[in-house]
Amino acid sequence: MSDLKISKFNRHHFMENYGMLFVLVILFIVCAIVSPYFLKVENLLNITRQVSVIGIVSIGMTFTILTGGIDLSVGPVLAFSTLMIAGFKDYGAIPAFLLAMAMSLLFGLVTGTLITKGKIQPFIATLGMMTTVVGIGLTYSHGHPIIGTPDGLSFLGQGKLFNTIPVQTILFALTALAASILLNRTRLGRYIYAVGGNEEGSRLSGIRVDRIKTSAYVISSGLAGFAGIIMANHLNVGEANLGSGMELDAIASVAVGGTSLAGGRGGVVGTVIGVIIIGILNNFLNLINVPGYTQKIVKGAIIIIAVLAQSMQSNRKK
Amino acid sequence: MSDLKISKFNRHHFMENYGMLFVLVILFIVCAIVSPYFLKVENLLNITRQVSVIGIVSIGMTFTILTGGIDLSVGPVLAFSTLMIAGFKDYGAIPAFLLAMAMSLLFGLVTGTLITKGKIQPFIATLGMMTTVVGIGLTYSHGHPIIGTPDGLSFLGQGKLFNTIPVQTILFALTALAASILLNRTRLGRYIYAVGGNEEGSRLSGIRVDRIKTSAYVISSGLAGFAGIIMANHLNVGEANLGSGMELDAIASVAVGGTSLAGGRGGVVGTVIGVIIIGILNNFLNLINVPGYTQKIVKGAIIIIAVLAQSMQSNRKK
Amino acid sequence: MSDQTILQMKNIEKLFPGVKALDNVTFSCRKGEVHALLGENGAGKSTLMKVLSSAYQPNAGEIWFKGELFRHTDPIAAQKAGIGIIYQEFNLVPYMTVVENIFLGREPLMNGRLIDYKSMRKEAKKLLNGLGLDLNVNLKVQNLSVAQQQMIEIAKALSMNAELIVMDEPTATLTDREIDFLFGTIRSLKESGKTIIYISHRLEEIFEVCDRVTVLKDGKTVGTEDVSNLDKDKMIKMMVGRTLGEYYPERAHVKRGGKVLDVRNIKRSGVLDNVSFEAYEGEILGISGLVGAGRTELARAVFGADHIEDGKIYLDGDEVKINEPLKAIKMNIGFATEDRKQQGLILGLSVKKNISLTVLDTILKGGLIQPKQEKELAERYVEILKIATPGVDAPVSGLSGGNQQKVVLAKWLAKDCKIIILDEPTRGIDVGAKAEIYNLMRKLADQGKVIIMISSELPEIIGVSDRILVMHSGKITGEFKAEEATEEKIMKCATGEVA
Amino acid sequence: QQEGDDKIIIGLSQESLDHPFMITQRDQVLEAAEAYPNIEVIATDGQGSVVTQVAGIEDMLIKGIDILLVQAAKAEGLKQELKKVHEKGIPFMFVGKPIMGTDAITMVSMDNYLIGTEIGDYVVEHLKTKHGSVKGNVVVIEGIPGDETSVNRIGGFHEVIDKESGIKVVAQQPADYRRPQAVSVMQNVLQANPAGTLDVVFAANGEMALGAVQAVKDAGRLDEVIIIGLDGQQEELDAIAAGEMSATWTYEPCGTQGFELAMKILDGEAVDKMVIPASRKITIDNVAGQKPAF
Ligand SMILES: Nc1ncnc2c1ncn2[C@@H]1O[C@H](COP(=O)(O)OP(=O)(O)OP(=O)(O)O)[C@@H](O)[C@H]1O
Ligand SMILES: Nc1ncnc2c1ncn2[C@@H]1O[C@H](COP(=O)(O)OP(=O)(O)OP(=O)(O)O)[C@@H](O)[C@H]1O
Ligand SMILES: [Mg+2]
Ligand SMILES: [Mg+2]
Repeated sequence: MSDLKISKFNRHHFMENYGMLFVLVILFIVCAIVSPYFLKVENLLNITRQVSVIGIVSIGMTFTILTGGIDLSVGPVLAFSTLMIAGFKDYGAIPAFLLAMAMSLLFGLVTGTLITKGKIQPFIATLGMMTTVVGIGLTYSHGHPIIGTPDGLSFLGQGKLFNTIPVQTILFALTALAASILLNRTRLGRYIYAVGGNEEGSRLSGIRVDRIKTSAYVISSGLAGFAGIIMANHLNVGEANLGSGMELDAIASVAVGGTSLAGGRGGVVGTVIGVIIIGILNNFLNLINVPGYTQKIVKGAIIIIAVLAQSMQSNRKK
Repeated sequence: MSDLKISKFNRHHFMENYGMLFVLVILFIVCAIVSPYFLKVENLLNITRQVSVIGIVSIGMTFTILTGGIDLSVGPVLAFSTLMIAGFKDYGAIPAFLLAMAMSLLFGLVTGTLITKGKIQPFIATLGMMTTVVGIGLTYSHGHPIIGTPDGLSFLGQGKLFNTIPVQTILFALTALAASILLNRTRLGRYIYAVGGNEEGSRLSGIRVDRIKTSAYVISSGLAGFAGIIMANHLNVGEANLGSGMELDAIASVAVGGTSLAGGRGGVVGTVIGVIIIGILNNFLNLINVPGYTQKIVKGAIIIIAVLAQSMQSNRKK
Repeated sequence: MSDQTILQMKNIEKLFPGVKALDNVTFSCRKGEVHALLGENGAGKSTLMKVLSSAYQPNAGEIWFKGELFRHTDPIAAQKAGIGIIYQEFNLVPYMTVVENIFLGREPLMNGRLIDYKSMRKEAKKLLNGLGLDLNVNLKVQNLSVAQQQMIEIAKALSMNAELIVMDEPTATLTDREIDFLFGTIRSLKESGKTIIYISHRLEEIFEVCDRVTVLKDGKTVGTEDVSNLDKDKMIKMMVGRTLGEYYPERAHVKRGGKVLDVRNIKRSGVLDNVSFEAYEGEILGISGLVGAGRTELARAVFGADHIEDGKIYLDGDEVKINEPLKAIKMNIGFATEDRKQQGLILGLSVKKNISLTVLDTILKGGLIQPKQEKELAERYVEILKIATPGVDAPVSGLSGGNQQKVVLAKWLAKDCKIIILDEPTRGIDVGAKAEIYNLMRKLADQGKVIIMISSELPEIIGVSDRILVMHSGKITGEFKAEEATEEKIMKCATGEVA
Repeated sequence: QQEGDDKIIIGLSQESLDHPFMITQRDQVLEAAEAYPNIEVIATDGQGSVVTQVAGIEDMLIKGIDILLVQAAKAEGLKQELKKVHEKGIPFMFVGKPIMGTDAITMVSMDNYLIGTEIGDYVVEHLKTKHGSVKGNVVVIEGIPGDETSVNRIGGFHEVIDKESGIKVVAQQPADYRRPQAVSVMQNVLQANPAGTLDVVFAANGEMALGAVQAVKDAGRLDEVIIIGLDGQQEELDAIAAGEMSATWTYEPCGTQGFELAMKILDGEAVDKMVIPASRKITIDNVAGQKPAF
């Protein structure tokens, strides 16, 4: 009987982690059958490129959501980072890069501090930051786009390894790998899960809850800033409104990837799958020329259906 | 000692409910001093009119937030309601009104069902609904505004009582009153608090949690739809995007009004105060002609400061 | 007492993923009796009661109540049918008032629409007075102590006027005075013809109030007996399948060592009033007292979980500032909280990850957690404490209350603390496990550790401790050597009769 | 595929589809294409984000298009992608919103800045007639702060009126292109500027102009100020006919012209580098019989 218990348990464990992978595979097969263009290598590489920026932002979002929070300010932080890269291009690649990262991390620190020391709910703190950072960006740029990026950074946005694999894709993969190790194999990662699961319990276990939560926001902002650097170099421009709407896309990806918005459960692998599902869907709807309004309906429905499927699955155990 | 405890308790209770009223009064005084136009009766009446639509939406939002949920779909539902009013104007005032309300309530029912039966987290369910409903609205209207509203309804948006008090203001006040009675004096209202405070405990106390939660989303959607009817009659138009961004404004108002996003604590009085604070702020920024970029910074900062002030206050008790 | 059967649960089966919590359980009650339901942790008692109240739907079986087949729908149907239940876990709404909580789901209405607060308050006051509780009914529940909350739960169940009342470990958080009131209430309920199902791990209580006993083991019914035919040993044998030898471990052979912890005049307004005490190497220091005496607050203050306004703490003679739990843990102080779900465990994480949480630094290599070492660590403690779990990767939320408590203990054992504070370490734990935990505490003390045990069970305090402190309203009002302590003496200090 | 080589695919990449302007543009292109059985139009919707728009273009390239029509969103951000399109040898052109400095074969678009200056001239003229000399108080309602369209429309306007020392901009406030916001902003501005002190309201789009009309009408101050919009949507025309709005300039979606130019390019004909259709200035004098821009 004991054996039975364990095998059942593991199956459940498996489904929790890989259920969405199954959805992804199905979606992949359907797309491949319906559209002759879908399986072209170039198209598949394109998809990985297209999801890279939002993917990196979503990985950052995963951290804050795992702590039981949320980060609505990722879009503006990303946009601000593009402004820094474009605005300081004349100072050279490395200074511009460092400045963009430093500002992003700083925004994350402010957000984290508001949440932990100021005891403001993450939704509200980051909502406030969202508006504020857009305002700062607009003030800095006088509302105009800033054209051009530093020499020597453009490979981040435009480069291709062996002339085929986009550098963006590689950066996304590396970010996912690093985040996954961080979450699963380090203390910080474990503590992020613990804090998201039970804050008071974590505190009484000797975890500096405030520091862990702040770290999550710093990571989230930092990755948004990094994504902004990539985007600026891809588009060759910095603009204060570039990231608008990105927070909801990122949150949707994280949720579709099976991370619970209540915190404490989920992970980066899920988020990557969620991002790719949404990316494939966008690509597919374009390939089969579905009109814009309908795309909205389909996307809204898909988010609901994907999450519904997960919840059905985890309810079967009851 | 027992007496001491009670008096302490009451002071805290008072601050919890009226702390934001204090902020409102301060803001009011500052505005009155800085701008000579602020205190004009007409201006004050204008403010009450301007906040009516977002106020009614925020009251609805209060219900979902009290259950521990959130409703991101209020903007699209409101917009869809304007489309119904404008699109069915030829069928007469009452049919158009009923249809707009019926569709809104239906959306709420779908959302509530997804959340309760589908066990989807409210953020995600309503995020999906948000996109879907905009898509449906755009499809219905082919993306164009529909001009005109039914004869006989325009007083809802444009009428004035005794030629001074806007009907919108009165509708807002009545909605607040009704919501307050509903929340504080009826079983449904108390159950909304109970479910938000302890869902499992409520269920075991015999509360039909699913039904209560669904009711909250139906109320939220219904009030968004009602607000949409008012707006359509005010602007004489229906449009699929009229409500965009409204969800965040409403959530900010609810939070500034002291309702906890974690559910179970807060109320309509706070929300009304929150709405008015933000309304006065908008009015004031216009009156003293603060430039657009700066407005964003100020608004973001004010949300943070207001909520920070609350959290400071409630932390003092610890 | 009539022989009329009021409740019959037949062939009940309940499956959870990987666990058959109830396996063909049959259980019946007579009208007007107090029927004890006993069993080890995880035997399925709470689950059976949740099936009865329709909080869970059984996978098989039927329930007959008052001669009718009872259709399982939802808790409200059970309530309406006349089944009231006090659940093992708290089910109050923290932000609502006492009166609202008592009548939650059954508020009286005026004119059929609005809630009638006035009569609700009147009724609530009456109920609470009947339980010996003098409390402002407009207080929010979150401001009450755990014990007060338990009393509210009891009041709530009583207010339902149910014919059958289930009490799932109602006394676990209570001290003797409240327990006396509760037993008085139980007896008068019984006199008025109500039936009560009573679950407790405190066997003395069974003899005091119960008529019959049904024992569950591993989700199966062992049997039903009249209490008059049983003694404690027989009862234990039914529960664990064997007799237990000495329940409490032998006292220390080792003489206590030097002073390790010295707490001087710590103060926290409203809860701690100039408390001083010390603790020595190799001793088990018991802290007894009535509900709300401030024992938990004292432990939290020493552990750095709450801010203290005044006073000093010395460790091995040096003054230390402990302003957060991490500091305490670094100084080798561990604290197993009384409320395991809210404070002791991360319910969403696995058994393994809960155990390793305080000792991650010992299984790091190059900054990375070593999965193999982590697993071994967890498995070691699962074995030492005999934690019943499908595996160390199973979520801790699926474990029974007692096994969850063992995981909390495992966490602090893994940390190898010098001072371990245990707040109600055996609350809700079955006799077998209790004896194991006592033995473990003794073993740790013999190894030279300092064990501080807060407990509301007088026999336990007297049976296990080497030295006993008694608290009353934020002050220490008595200190006894184990040999001198009696229940009477302790109670006198606990009620503040002697200072 | 079996249609063979004579099948021509035209790609239309739009920044978004949630505005009548874009929708009309798309409809114009689709409608014009109906006359040609061998032409297929695929359209992608950037949903307001340049990233999505870029992805849409990539997806169309995968399917293989013969020419690309672009309505640019966050204009500068598209440049890089368009360079790639050019490198692939696929001709592209702009409809509706140009970007300078690309390899576009042509662009057919209204010029926001230019229209802004025309409106400025109109305002100067109006104030001169009203007060005898060029003086007066002007209110400007912006779109989304920082949005390029709004910045250009208002920039052109400022270029003209800033030269006139008698003209004072008493309020310049954002209303995010939205009508409800514009009503509130205008009401508040009316409060800060008592009756008799305002002369002109210029809103950076039609929706906001209509919101301003609503607020001014509610305040009973229609006699005092003239309201000017920029878009030329149906309701603006109605408002002008009703005497509530003074003027509007049409902002044509250029879908039809765009399609015609695309056909010429595909036929190998030479086309102008830049085509700027005239904006129709609509006032009470010519409103009768005018078609809305979208
Ligand atoms: N919600 C649940 N999900 C999964 N397993 C559960 C759940 N609730 C109970 N169980 C399992 O069912 C079994 C019986 O648990 P139950 O809580 O009924 O025991 P109990 O006799 O009340 O124990 P205790 O004395 O510790 O309270 C245990 O093995 C437990 O792990
Ligand atoms: N969160 C709280 N807010 C306000 N007062 C509290 C709170 N928690 C406890 N108290 C009060 O502090 C005092 C001490 O409570 P504490 O829980 O420490 O008692 P205890 O002796 O540990 O009792 P037990 O653990 O048996 O409930 C009581 O008067 C209690 O009402
Ligand atoms: Mg139990
Ligand atoms: Mg305690």
